[in-house]
Amino acid sequence: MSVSVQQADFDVGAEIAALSRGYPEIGAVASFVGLVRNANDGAGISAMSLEHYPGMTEKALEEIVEEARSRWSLNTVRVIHRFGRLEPGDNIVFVGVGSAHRGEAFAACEFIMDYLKTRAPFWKREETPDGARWVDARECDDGAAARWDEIEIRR
Amino acid sequence: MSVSVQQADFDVGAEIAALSRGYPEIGAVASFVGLVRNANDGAGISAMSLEHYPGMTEKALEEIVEEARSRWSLNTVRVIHRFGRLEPGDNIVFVGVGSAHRGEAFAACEFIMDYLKTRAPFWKREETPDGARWVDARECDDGAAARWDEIEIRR
Amino acid sequence: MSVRILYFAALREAVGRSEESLSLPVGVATVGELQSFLAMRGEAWEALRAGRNVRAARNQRMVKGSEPVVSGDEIAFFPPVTGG
Amino acid sequence: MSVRILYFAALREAVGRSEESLSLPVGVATVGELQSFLAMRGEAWEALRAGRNVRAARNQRMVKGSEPVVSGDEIAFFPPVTGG
Repeated sequence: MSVSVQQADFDVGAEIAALSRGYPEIGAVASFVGLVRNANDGAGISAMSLEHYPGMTEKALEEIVEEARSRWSLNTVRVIHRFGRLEPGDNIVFVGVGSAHRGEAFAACEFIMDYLKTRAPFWKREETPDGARWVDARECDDGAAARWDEIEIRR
Repeated sequence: MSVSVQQADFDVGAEIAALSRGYPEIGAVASFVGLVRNANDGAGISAMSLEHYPGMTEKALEEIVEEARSRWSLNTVRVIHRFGRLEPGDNIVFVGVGSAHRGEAFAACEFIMDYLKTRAPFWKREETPDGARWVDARECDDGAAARWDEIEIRR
Repeated sequence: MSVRILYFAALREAVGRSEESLSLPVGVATVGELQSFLAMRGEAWEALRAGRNVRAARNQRMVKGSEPVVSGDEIAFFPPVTGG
Repeated sequence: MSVRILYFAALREAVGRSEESLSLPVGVATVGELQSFLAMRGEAWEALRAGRNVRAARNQRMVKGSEPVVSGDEIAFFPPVTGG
């Protein structure tokens, strides 16, 4: 079960430990945790809600993981993305990758985050002092995902 | 205390949680765990010993962290490296970086690992079925560190 | 047979519904043509007009406007995604 | 005053000691010259010869052979590092 879409929080330490348990050939686990920030675009954020597209979300994440596995030699991959109401400091997303060597683990972990940011159907709605607002997509996220189309695979 | 050199194991989940606790402006925590593999260069590894240069080790790691902080906008950085006798599956090294945005967290985390691999005075001695042997440095590690001299800073 | 249409996030709020079923109108053979058809329903639907920043999925996979649409499909329209 | 010299890992095993104190010999003004001086001590010390893969630190910072050495320094010789 490499992909989970859930309302509940996750245990980062347990997830990272699980990525290498039973795989003594793994020498590298790269991981990423995305958190709710208390400010965005100059406004204070008291909370946010994450809407998603049930069904498509899981498929999109699984396709991104498959794409990463086709590009790099990976032993284990785990993606968890939360939805619902979250407050500053709360975990939003976890991506972890286990591989023999660090170059592949780092590249695959960042690749999955970059693709997730542009391809996984989640939408953030922030609560600010001026009311709630939908977060606009950032152009730099498109750029971050697009660079993998050209980049030489790092090993 | 951003750098530790120690014989004891570390708690990955607690370290990652500590990287964002009290910093509600952090939206991204990238981290890396290096583990003892059960094989290297075609030989089975039953255990390894990590020798280091007490005093210089801490200084070298602190300089690498400072260099990362000068290149990217980082809130928190944590580096832990173990020494002594370790077995396959054991943790060797932890690097964690907290930043507002993921691009800087990923870049700084990988930079610190690449520099650590060529500049921090640790030496691995592996126990194999044919006896103990010192691990040879990998040329690709020099290459991994050198690419940061030229690479455009990713944000 | 008809198509099921889903709307998400700001687009869902703009059009005032999260889903509907629709018999494919004559002349609508692609996702882009379906979007243009919906955009002509009135003021609330202008968010779907060409040039607006709208993404689409057919049967839960992101597609371009040129993607064919047939009866039985699940078509979704939504803004650029902002998760992660 | 003298210099303190440390040896690590395979180099420590090759020369059979982990540290020593040495009065700086006449004509030794750099880390590289110190290394060459030590390399001439005999067979066990050949691992320090020019061309061997030896790294050096002066007062706990990695340096090149051209780095000056003065009395009171802590000089270390070791193989390329393999931690991480």
